[in-house]
Amino acid sequence: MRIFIIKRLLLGLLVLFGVISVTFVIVRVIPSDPAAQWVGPRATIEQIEAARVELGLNDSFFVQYGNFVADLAQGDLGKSIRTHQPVMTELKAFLPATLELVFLSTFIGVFLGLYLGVVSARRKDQWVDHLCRFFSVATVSIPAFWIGLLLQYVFYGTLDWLPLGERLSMNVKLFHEIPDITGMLLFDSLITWNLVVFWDALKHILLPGFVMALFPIGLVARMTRSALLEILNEDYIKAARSYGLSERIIMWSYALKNSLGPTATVVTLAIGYTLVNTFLIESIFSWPGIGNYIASAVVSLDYPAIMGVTIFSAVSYVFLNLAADMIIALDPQVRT
Amino acid sequence: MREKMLSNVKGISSLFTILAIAGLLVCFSVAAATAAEPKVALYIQDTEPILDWDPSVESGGGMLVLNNVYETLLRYDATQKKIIPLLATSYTQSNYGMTWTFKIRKGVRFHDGSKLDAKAVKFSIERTMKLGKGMSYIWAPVTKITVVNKYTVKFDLEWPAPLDLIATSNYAAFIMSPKAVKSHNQDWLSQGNAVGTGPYVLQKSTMGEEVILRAFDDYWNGWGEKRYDFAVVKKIVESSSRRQMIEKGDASATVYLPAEDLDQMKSNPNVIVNVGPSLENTSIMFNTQRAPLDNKLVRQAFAYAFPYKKVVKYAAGGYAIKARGALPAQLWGHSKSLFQYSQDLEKAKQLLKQANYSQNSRKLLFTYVSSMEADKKMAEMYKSDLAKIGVEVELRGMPWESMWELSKSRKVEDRQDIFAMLWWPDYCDPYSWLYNMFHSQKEILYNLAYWSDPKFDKLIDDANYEMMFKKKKSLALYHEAQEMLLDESPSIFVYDKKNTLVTHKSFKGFKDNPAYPNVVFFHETYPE
Amino acid sequence: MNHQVISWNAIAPRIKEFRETVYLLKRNKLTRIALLAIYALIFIAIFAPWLAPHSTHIMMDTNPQDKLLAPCTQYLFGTDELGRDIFSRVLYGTRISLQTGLLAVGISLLIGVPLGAIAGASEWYVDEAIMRVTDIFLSFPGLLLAIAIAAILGPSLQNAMLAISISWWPWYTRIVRGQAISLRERQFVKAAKAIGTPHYKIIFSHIIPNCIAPVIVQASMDIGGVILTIAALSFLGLGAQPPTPEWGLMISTSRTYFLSAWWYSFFPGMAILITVLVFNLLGDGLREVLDPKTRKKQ
Amino acid sequence: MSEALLQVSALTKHFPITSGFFSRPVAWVKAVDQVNFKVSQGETLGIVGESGCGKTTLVNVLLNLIEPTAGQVIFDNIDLFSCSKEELRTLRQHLQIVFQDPFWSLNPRWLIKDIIAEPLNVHLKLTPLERVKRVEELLDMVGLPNDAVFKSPHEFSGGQRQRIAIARALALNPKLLVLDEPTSSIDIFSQARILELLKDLKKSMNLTYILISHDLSVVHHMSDKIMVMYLGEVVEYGPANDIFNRPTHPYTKALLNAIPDITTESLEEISELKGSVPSAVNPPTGCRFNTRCTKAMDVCMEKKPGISDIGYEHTANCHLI
Repeated sequence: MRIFIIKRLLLGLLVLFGVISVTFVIVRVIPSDPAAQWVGPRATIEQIEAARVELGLNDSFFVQYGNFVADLAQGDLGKSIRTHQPVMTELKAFLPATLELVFLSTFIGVFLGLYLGVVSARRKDQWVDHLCRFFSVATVSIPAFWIGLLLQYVFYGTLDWLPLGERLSMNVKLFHEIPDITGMLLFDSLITWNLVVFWDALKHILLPGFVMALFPIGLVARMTRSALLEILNEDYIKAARSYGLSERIIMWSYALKNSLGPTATVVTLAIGYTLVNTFLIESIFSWPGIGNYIASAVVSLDYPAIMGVTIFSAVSYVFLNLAADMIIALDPQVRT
Repeated sequence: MREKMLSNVKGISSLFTILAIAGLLVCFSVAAATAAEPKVALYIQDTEPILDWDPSVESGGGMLVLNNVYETLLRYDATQKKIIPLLATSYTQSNYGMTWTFKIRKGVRFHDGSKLDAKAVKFSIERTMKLGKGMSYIWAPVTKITVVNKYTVKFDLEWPAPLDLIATSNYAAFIMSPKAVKSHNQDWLSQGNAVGTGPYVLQKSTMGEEVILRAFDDYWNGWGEKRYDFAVVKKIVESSSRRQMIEKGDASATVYLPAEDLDQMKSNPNVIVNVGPSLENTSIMFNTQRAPLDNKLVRQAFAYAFPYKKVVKYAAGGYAIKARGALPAQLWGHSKSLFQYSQDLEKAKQLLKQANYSQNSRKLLFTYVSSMEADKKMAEMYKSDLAKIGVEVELRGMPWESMWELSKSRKVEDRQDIFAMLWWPDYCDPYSWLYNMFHSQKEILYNLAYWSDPKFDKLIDDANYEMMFKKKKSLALYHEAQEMLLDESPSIFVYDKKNTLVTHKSFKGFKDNPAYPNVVFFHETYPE
Repeated sequence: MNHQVISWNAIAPRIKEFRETVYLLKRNKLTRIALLAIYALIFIAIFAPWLAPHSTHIMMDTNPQDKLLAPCTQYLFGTDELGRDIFSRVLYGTRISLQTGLLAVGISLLIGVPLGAIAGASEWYVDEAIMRVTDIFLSFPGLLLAIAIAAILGPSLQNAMLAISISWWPWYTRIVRGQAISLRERQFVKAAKAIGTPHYKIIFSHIIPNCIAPVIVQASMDIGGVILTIAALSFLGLGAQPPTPEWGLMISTSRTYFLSAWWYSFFPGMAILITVLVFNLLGDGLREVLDPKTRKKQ
Repeated sequence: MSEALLQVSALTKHFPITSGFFSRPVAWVKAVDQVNFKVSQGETLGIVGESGCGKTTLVNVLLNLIEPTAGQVIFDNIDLFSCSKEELRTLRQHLQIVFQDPFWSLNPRWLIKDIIAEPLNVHLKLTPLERVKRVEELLDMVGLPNDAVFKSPHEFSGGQRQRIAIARALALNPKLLVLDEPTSSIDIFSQARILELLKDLKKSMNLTYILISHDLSVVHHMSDKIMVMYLGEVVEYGPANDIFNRPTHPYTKALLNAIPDITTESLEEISELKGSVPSAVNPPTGCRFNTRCTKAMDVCMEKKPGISDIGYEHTANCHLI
């Protein structure tokens, strides 16, 4: 098992190295002048030339690549062309907000999805099943950015129940002490028992969290349903039925447990998707996370920032894959 | 098994009870907090509040924030067209505009407690010049800065330049505390620190997201009875979000709302739509180096094909005035008697025929900044009108950076044919405007019509020289230069934008100053 | 036996199989509705120019004095910011979305399926090489690719499609490889090898046709996914360029007018939702029908 | 009958069991170990053994579907493992196989005409008409109607499919046909008919067969020679009738005992085979059969038995002899 993990890790590293190299090449191929961007609008030719030297853009391709990889090995992703701040520092600052959102939406997605899937499977081919299936397919078909705008209009503009965006309201941000342990506000405020902050943060995360949860809900529900239907045909379930166990117990404790393997794989897939979805959703909800960061970076072609986020998401993807592999490997049904 | 599930249900319901109680507690505590709450002004805009906190470097979107934290020697009131004293109480020029002497205001303190004096001014300007970043080039004429006495500073210039205007620049002219800057490393300011003399102190800055400013109690100009204790500047990308927030009173001021929203908001008693002139104008640059637009007749035809009225009315939503010449109406050098094109498709067709323009030549590439809705609409309208005279155009919305990069491609064939350009002044001076856009350049920077005409160059060079001495002659020369541009038509001058800043009714005291576009001087404002 | 008879007889069982599949698909109510909807979409896509009530000014004729009119009898879905009929544009958008969706999935299939089959049916080192490249492309956010392509070639619908295809094929490679590995051990593959059938022929005539069922299921769902992604790219300004009536671009533009003209974003949004939905439902139905475990014998 | 069409010498196939990071082999599955035999033109060699005894691996190696660890296979005077790819391809025309499972040995997505024509397409350049003719001819040979050509495999029963598989194998007039358990997964009624068909075909086409089966009665019925395999090794080899009437190795005896309706006096003392074939990963030392042999002696645990000739080309590997 350990060897399996090490092997997968090394393969992951290989893939990462590939991603890094490809990213680097792409960025160099793209016609753009980082130096001109570095000095900002209205710069003079002399200023651009000076920046070119400062950024090492006059070095040969391979020297630049070498420097890039060497810096990367030390955790240095270079400086953002827009803000002139180290990309690493900025990523660190924006990461917790994104993680909080991703975790919450995955959490919502898995629970609602499992529930829907189970209900569907129990009432296969009844109208409840049709409804659940329709709903779960609909959730993966909705353009998230569109539903985000609509929900904002309904819940903020019309009903005024929930805030429009951001993580905290201005008053709370200015006049309350904000706990900062992990950077994930819900978690931090809960363990420091700071209910004002917790409540405020919860209200703010509900809308974006729900919008991002839509996709995982549908994905998990569909997966759970089909996995359950397969399992419910197995002999041991039939045996359990013949013992007179109630349908509910059979479903929740026998069948569901055994469908968790495929579901876990889907969940890791969903997390990956959600992570990419933040690129669209965060800017709509003014959520100060990675997605918002890259959205601005894209608009201004801030390549170090784009590369930083790319490498970050590649790392996450590799780890998610590793996790999925390990879950599958740990699943006694799969391991033979 | 069933028991276990029941206990789960119990657990869930008790969790709900706890949550409900917690919610109540929160409501109480929030209610208690609102009683003695300090006042907060929230300004929301569509881009980052600031990119680089170093006032010598920043030239992006940080004008608003920096002007509240730092101050310049002088400020330009573009509506009155006059210079008002700020950190300098008075100034004199001599030696044909080659020597400038500023009297520095006494009793001004920086945020770190140190006092403003002539040395601080010398230090700040020299630092900006030495770093050579951002808009530091505005100081290019300055050869020497001398501290005459504690509150007098003298600038020696290499060539005559309007140093008073330069000192009002919205970037690169800020005065900072030498004590604070010297006691830290060079990156300290960039990392999000600020020590100026302005009415607000930097409290917290989240890069790219928001800036929180706190009122500076020791501000030299004092405070009125009512004031904003905090000023927050935030990025909210979606215009619909910004509108909803301002209409609900969750925000105090915002900018760049679409014209349709502005029209609707005018009838909303809770918000005030402040419409004022600006120094920004929109123009369209033709690729004069490449067929078919290397032909003056074709360019003129294109200028006649442009739907000026429709663009002003629908693309800019009426929040603009049709341009007359290259310079906006608010800028010195503008002339009311210049020729003005208007749409005439018949004439355009005739000119094309005269130029032997072949109907089925290649599609022309029209680039515009993708985030600018007005430019997009303008492009679509122009495309549909050009189609009427038999010209096919391909539109391409791009980020400014890529669009600019494309326009600077080595090969002329790779460049765009038509380029939508928004321009605003470094400081309120016609020369830098015309120089940047139309003066011959060895390397392309902003002359994106690739226009090069020694006669034109000489005209504006002379006009600039005469400006310090014979303003009338200078004005005439600028007029002539612009007439020349209109005739040659390397570019279409479309409209002067109007500034539209929307404020909530509780946000009082805002005065628009086009020299500092979309800047709110929070010191002037107060809550009601 | 004349030639015509031969070819007809050869096709007949395929048609029979297809009919059977369609019959099984139609037995499920949801899938039947989805199928009907897809027929309708295809019909709209083909006949958009005849169906659109204002075909002259859907693409580029601007008519700004009629801007942002609410839905009425003349403009069923209202008008956009330049006075163009949104109904006509949505109809034309069907054509664009279906075309790009099918093409992008098609290109991905063309790259992904053979690679997967080759990886699954070849020696371990070929397999490893292909799969590592696949992994690299999989862990690469498609967005960056789109940005890069947009930056190099200029943003356009075609380039967005290209970017999506480039980031999409690895999924098919994975699916097909898994299938191919199990097929490799099948006796008919061994038989073909024993006969002396060349390796490439085995891959293309034995392995690929037999792992196509899960690929079809995936592809039918991916058409929806691709349409959604193209819309997202257009939303970010990396896809279709104005005045193309592409749904994502329409939604993106409509953001600005969201509060003054709800219909502008509503109808293109619904169009995307419905299109993606029916392709997903079709995929779901196909999965049940094509899965040998659940395929019911007549 | 003296010229050897197929000569197999010291054929060995070991599969590695890997472990650890660098995939070091920690053990070997000795699927085929030092197997020697030869098949003459026109002869039928039956190979018998329980499942897991290495028959399938042997077939795979014989047809060069996998490479052997050691040893030599000479077919028609050409070494199968050192010849060029081109030679191998032409060789394959003469060396065909019929697989055990007729459900998976035919590509389910192909029509019968394409399945049968596949070898023709690979090796011969025929006009479409010639091809159709040949396919019909072959169908006729295996007793299937002409209209089968445009059907899919799933429209046929197991026995019919096996006929199709045979027709495909015969398409190129092979010299040697390997029959890998041709009847084990079809119904009993069809089994007999298939075997009859195979017998007839052999006669009419002068074929050479290698018949592999776990069923000694099938093999006896068909073969001239029989080779009994156990755990990758040959334990007994000899003329069919001789093996059947005079089994020497306890394992052969046990296999014979498993056939109902057969009583040979020499089998009396042998009870049924108990347990299953031990793992080939670490086969028992000494005689590999010692774990299941009722007559196992001490020497069987330590020493590998050598080949003992019992006469009439009959050999056995057992310490008892």
